[in-house]
Formats: sequence, structure tokens, C-alpha cells
Amino acid sequence: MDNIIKNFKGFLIDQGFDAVETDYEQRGYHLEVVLTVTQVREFAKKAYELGFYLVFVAGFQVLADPETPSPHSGLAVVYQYARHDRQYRIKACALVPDSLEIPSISDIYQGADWHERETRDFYGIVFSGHHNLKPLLMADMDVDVHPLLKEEAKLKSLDAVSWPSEAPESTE
Amino acid sequence: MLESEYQEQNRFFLNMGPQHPSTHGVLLIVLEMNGEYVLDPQPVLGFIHRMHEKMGESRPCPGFMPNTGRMDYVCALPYNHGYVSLIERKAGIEVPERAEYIRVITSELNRIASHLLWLGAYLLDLGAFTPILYGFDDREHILDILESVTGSRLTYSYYRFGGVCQDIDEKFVERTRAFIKRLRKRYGIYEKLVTKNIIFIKRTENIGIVSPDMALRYGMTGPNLRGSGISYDIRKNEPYSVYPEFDFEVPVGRQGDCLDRYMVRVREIEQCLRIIEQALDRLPEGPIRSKVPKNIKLSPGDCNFAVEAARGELSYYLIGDGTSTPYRLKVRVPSYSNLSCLPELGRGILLPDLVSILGSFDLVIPEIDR
Amino acid sequence: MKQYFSELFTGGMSLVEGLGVTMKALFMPIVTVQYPREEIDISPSFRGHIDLILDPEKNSYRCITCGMCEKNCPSNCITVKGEKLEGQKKKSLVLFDLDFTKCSLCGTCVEICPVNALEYSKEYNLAAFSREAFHYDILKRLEERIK
Amino acid sequence: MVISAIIVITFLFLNAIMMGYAERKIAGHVQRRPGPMEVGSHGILQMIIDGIKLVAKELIIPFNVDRTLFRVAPLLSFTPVILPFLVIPFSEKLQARDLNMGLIFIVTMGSVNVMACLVAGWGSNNKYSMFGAMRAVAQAISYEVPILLSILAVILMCNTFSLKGIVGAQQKIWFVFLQPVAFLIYVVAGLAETNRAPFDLPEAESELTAGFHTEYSGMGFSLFFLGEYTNMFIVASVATVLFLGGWHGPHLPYGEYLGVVWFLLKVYFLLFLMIMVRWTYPRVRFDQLLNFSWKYLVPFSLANLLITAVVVKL
Repeated sequence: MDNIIKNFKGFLIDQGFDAVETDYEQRGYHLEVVLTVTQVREFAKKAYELGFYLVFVAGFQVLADPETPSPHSGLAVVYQYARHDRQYRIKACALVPDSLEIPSISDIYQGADWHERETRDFYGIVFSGHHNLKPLLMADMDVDVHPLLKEEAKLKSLDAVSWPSEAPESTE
Repeated sequence: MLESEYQEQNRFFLNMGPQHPSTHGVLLIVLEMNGEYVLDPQPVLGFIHRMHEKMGESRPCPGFMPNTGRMDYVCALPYNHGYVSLIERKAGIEVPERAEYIRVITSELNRIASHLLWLGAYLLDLGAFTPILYGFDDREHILDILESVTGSRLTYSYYRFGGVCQDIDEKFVERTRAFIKRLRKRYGIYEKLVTKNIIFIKRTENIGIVSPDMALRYGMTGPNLRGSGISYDIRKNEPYSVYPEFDFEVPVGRQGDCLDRYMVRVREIEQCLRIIEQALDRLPEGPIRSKVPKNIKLSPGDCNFAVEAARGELSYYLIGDGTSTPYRLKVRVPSYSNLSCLPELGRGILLPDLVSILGSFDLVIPEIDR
Repeated sequence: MKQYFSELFTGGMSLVEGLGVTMKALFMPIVTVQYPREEIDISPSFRGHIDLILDPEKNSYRCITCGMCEKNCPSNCITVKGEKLEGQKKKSLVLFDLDFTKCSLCGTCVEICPVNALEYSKEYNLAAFSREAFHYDILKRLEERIK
Repeated sequence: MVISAIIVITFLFLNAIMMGYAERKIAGHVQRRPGPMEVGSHGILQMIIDGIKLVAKELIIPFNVDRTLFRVAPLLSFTPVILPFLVIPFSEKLQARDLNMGLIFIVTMGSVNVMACLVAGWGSNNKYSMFGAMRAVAQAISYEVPILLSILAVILMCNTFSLKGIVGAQQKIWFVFLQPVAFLIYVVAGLAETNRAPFDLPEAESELTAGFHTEYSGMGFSLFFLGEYTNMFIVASVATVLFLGGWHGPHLPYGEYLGVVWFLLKVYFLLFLMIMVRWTYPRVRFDQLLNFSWKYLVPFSLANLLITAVVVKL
């Protein structure tokens, strides 16, 4: 791995990001980063400086976990970044707090604009600081309809839909 | 001051679409205009939103297969390819080499078909009626070839987890080779009729310049990105299937105007032909489908697979929960990100230029709306 | 000034060349097929809607009414009903209904069938005035063929 | 008088029908398909059926249009294109009136045509129509200039505005050989004058849906259609008169009447070229169209005029 990537990982560790290298063959991305809500913009800025482009922003829903130390609403936002010049893909994931608000990165990556509006349509996650958070794919009258929210019975806990925490490299 | 007041007074809105001839489907663009100058184009999406992602989450993974081709009906096979590869990666299914070769051949044929259709449609946007029918003439040969092996002409659903559903035969190879020969002979027609045409050049050169930085900010991919001079092709940069075994180039443009995007696509057709030729030469013998468990279990955890569709990077992102139904399936479609730069790109240009830019993006609306 | 004239000249030449292409095409034979009067051969692998295979040995269908196709259909467009008729060991088919308005022609049913009882028909002239016309009773179609 | 009026109008309709048929047939064959094939042998009756359909259709008058202007516009597009038939010399003896200002008369009538586009666009109360109208006017104004200048060069050579006189002056040699530049300029500007592709900006299908006649249906639309084809015919016949020697050709019996055969042959050859051009090229952009007129056509026709004047004087 060359300098930029090393630099980036070093930065992430320094800043207290939770970054883990992953097995590309198995998961299709190289680095997994868990962000807190405050780190979302910081991360995007650094990624932009280093020449990453935003692949997509998507949401998903798991069982809400109101208990400490990490209370969340059950909604999460996935950001995927990749590079033009080499094969490197980052998945960053942030859990949305109970207020359902997460900072928008649409002023850093203008391409995130539509992705965020779409995520708002499907999950009702509010991207604070977004300049125009109107329904995009859904109709205007369906502001409160969020089709991808699951029924309580179908929800699973975050652990049940994550890779086992043991590093997958050990499967030799 | 006076001038800006005058400008303010002369603003008006124009609805371009959803039934406008050059929005290629049901896309509405609300144009804020001053005379023939576009001040602010705002695309309005969702007219044919079908919530494919929800469908993906509500049925076992093989059931979503036919849906993938419906998103981008012009270039359905790469969509199939991405989805089957995703499930194969997730469930750890091996694919026989012959099947991968067949996938590459058919996907590339489909890509050419898509580019030919785009070429004609773009010229139609610019007001030339004839190239689209020449494009259709060539495309029809591809569809015939693909029909002979996949059984359908547009939404193929041809790939299966662990292989493809039907083997190709000698006749397919023969027909494909004949087609390659034929298409190479037809380059002259397109060059004389379109590429060299002074009116065409004037309509596309220096129009809609996408700078590399802008492409990066909007996450543009595919020929639209390569037109800006960035050599980024998932087939090269993040090789999947058997693409690393082939020798092909990634054509790039100079400055990212409509003409560059056009040239990139036209030159890409030749590269596709090269890939197909090499694949046909090296086509290995063997099975076309590996043994796959009847009930594919998607283990917990997420997984991503990106392929190069005709319009750019197509990413499937899946979260599994141990059952055979995906817990979450996100489809990242290329045109969505490509189109999102229109409000910035289309500021202060003429209406005909907007049509030219829209055409050069090669939009397929069902893909954007999903 | 030089550019002014050279542009005019090359531009004009390119237009003449373009006209040459269309002029040539004007006298070339047509390539389209006049559909209702001419028809092209349907490719043997064409996937139309499904049909029951007529088993020459039994002079009947092979279906064992297991319902695999019904279960695996992503669009839920197949209805299979089997009943045990008197004097027979196995269930026999009483209804095989295909709702073609929903079918996405993916071919899952044909592939999943454990006894290879299904095939694709070669019918493509499908048009009707009502939705109900696309509910194909495949069993009936087979019976008509047997006759 | 009545009979000749009937003849002219019949000819107009016939011409439009033939041109429509030819256009569709040629377009078809250029695109490697047969064109209309269903009605009559090789679809020969297709245009008649279409005409009947258009006549029988309901006239839809959209909400909030200016009704008077909306109704007047098709008539305005149709009427002025009939009048030039008064002066066109089909052969030596086949000419209704040999006005000594015949050419001026035609050019004047030709510029009335643009009024129809303007009125239709304005009256339709539709933004796309309005765009079409504005484009039509700007286009007509900038292309009148090269047309007049190129005509003037011919006038200088034969010293008359009478169309008969101009044809008579080409007894020995057609002016197309003496004035090739003027001829080219006239044809290009004529394409723009008749709003034909690649200069069909007022209707620019892919940009303005149908431009100034977006809102028209039925008879209104067919009058525009008739107007367009008749206008093409007039532009082509003026080109024939000015540059291609009018009725002159190899000798025919009853030449003073049958010269009409040569005349029509030349006209339809030009019309064939116009159709081919339409099915070959993309559409130019609006500012490019104006630029082309002012940067290329006008200077060239001025230079041509100057040279002609000098040569004639010598």
C-alpha cells in the first residue's frame, strides 16, 4: 500500500477513528471505519482532500439500542468512498442518534446531495445542514412515508447483521 | 442594479419533461430561465420509482435476479453480472472459468449495444434522424446473437449464481466473429456521418465541460468521468471476473466536454470488440455452472461488489443476516450520480446546449429512479 | 484568417461526405422486416411464457404437482393445484395457471422443476384486450395439444 | 381567373402530398427501411389518408390562448405562399403575370411567412411556441440579407427583376456556372428561410417539442404543413429561375409550353437535395445559425456582389 493510503490510515487512527482493514476478497472493500456522528464531516473532508470520491450514501435499520454506552435509534448511514487511481474502497458507517439527525456532507461532496435526499425518503434520517432536503424519489405528499423501515418483528440487532468481530484473516 | 432587476423580472420557469422528446423517458427538469438561457436546471426524479431495493429485501436472493435487468434495460447484462457476482462473493460460490468467459463476452456485447443505442439517441437529440437507425441496424445483430443464447432480447436474466443458464455453441462464436467484422466495417459510416460532421462538432465541442474536480465531487463514473481525462474503469482498476486476463485500453478524453464523452464511448466500442475477440480465442472448455446449494445462505455481515456498467460504476451493497433474503440491498447506479451534476453544469447555458449535455450523459431514467 | 477559410473548407467537405453516406444508403437494399407479412425464424432458445412438456411416452404431462415452481417464482405468478383422483396413486394436476401479466420471464420455474415438466413456448404474438386474457391455463393448452 | 386559381390550389395540394410522400419514402430508404407501405401500392395513398385524418380531426383550442391569433396563424402561413405562383414562369408561356418587379414580389411574400410563425407562437400561450416564434423571426431577419444579396448579383448580370427576363438571359449559359457562390449562398439561406433541417430551429423537435406549432392539431397543423412544403417549392423554383435556367433544356416539341417539364425536373431535384440534407445532418445551434449568416454568408455574398459589379462594369 502506498503513501496516501498509509497516510490516510494513520490519520484515521490518530484522530481516534475506528478503522479496521478488511479482506477485500470477502467483503469487496478494503477498510471499514466506524464513525460517530461528529466525525462524519471530518472524515468526508479528509477523504475529499486525499482524492477519494463518494460512491454512495445509504441507510439501513437495525434494532434500536437505547442502552449505554452507545444509544442509537436503530438507523445507520453507510458511506462508501473509492479512489480513481488505485483499487481502494472504504466503507464508513455511522449510527444515527435518537434525534434522527446526522450532519450532511453535501457541501463537501455535492454528489451526496441526492443520496442524502434519497436516504431521507427511505428512512426518515434528517441530514442537518442539507440545503434542500425535499423528497426526491418519493412523491411530495409522501414526506412521512419511509418505505424501507422494517416492521419490528423483522428487525435484527446490529450484531446479527455484522461480520463476526473476530478478524476474518484468521480463516486460513 | 438595474440589470439584475431586469433579469429578475424576466425569469420564468419551463417544465422540460416528463414527456419531452430529449429527456429520454420520464425525467422532468424544471428550468429556471431567462430568454433561452438556463439559469437553474433542477431535475425532478421518481416518476417511475419502483423501489427495487425493497423488492430485494423482501424475497430470497434468486428472486431479485430478474429485477436487476429491469433497472437498466438498455444494458441489462452487467447488472445481472454485478448481482450474481455479489451473491457469489457473499456466499463463497465458485464460478467455472468458461462461465466467466461467457459472462464477459455477453456483457461486452451488451455494452456495445448500449453504446450504439446511445450514439443514435444522442444524435437524435442533436436533430439528426438517421444515425439512430444505423445504430439500431447494428444493435439488432447483437440482440439476435444474444437472443440465440439468452432467449430474450432486452431483459436477459441470463446469469445464474455459479454460472450461466445456457452454454454457447460454435454457431454463437461464428456469429459473434462475423458481427465483429461487420461492425469494424461500419466505423467509416459513423465517422463520416457523425464524428467528422462540422455541425456535430460545433454542437458538442466545449459544451458542458466537466472538470476532473467536479467529476470527483459528484462521484461521476463511467464514460462521463473518462471524458474528463481520468482513466477510471472498474474493469481495469478493480478487476472482477476474468477481465484482468484481457488486453484492452481505457480511452480517455481531454477536457470533459460533450465531444470527449462521445469520443470515449465510440472508442470504447472498439475496446469491447477487442475484449470479445480475445475471450472468443481463449474460450476454455468445461462446465458452465457449478454446484450451488438450493438454499443460498447469506452469512451475517456486509459485502460490496462493483462492476462497470455501460454508464459507469454499478455497486451492489448487501447486508446479510444469515437467511437467504438480503437484510439490506443497496444498488448504486451510475446515472444517478452522473445526472446529479446537472444543476451545476447547466447554469447559464443555452437550452440547446442543455439538451446536448443531457444526451451526452447517456441517461437511462428507470435506472436513476429504480 | 487562414483558420476562417480552412474551417469553412473542412466543414463543407465533412458535410458533403455525410451526404455521401446517406446517398449511398438510399440505394442500398432495406434491412427491416415487414412484420405481419414477413416473419423471421424464432431462435430455438427463445423464452416465451411457459408450457407443459408433452411427454410422448405417457402422452400427458410430467408434472408431479410438487409446487416448486409456485414457491420459487419471484413474481408469484404460478398457481399449481393437484388432487388425488380416485383410483390413482399419485396426485394429478387439476390447475396450472400462469398470470402472464406478472411474469418476468426469468426462467426460474423451468430450471427448478425436478422432473423437467416445463418448457418455454415460442409464442410472441401476444396481445389481448383484457387483463384476464393473460391468465394462461397451461394445462388446458396442453390438453388441446394432445387432441 | 377562377380556373387558374383552382389549378394553382390543386397543384399546391398535389405538391404537398407528393412532397410528403417523397420525404417519407426517401427518409425510409436513407435509413434502410421501406417507408410507408400499407395504404395503396407502396403506400402511395398514405398522404391522402393522412390528409383526410387531419381534416377530420377535432380542432383543439387550448385554454387561455389568444383565439383570434391562434386561428389566423395557419391562414397567414398558407396565404402568402400561394401568391408567388402568380409570377413564377413555369415555361415561356405558362406564367400568370409577368410583373416587371416579379422577384421583389416573391421575396416580399416570402418574408410575410415569418409572421405566421410569430403569430402562432405568440397566440399559443405556450413557452415552447414562444421560443419557436422568437427563433423564427431572428432567423428570418438574418437570412433575408444573404438571400437578397445573392439575388442582387444575378440581377446585376441581367438588368431586370422580371422572372421571365432572368430566365431569358440564361439562354446560353445558366447562371449557376457564372455565379456558383451566389447559388450556394442562396440554397443555404433558402434552407434557413424555409425552416428546413439543419436550420429547423423554430420547430426544433428535440429542444422545443414542436416549436411554434406545438399546440396545433388537425387542420391548423396541416395548413402549416402545406405552407412549409409550398414554401420549399417556391424557394426551389426561384433558385431554378435565377440559377438553373428556368425552363431551358434540351429541345422539346411545343417548347414554349412543355418547358414546364424541365422546370419541374430542376425544381424537384433541388427539393430532393433539401430532403436529403434534412435526413443527414444534425441541427445547428441558434447562435451558430446567426453567426454563420453574419460571418460567412453575408461577407461572401457582399464580396460576390462586388466582384460581379466590377466584372459587369468592365
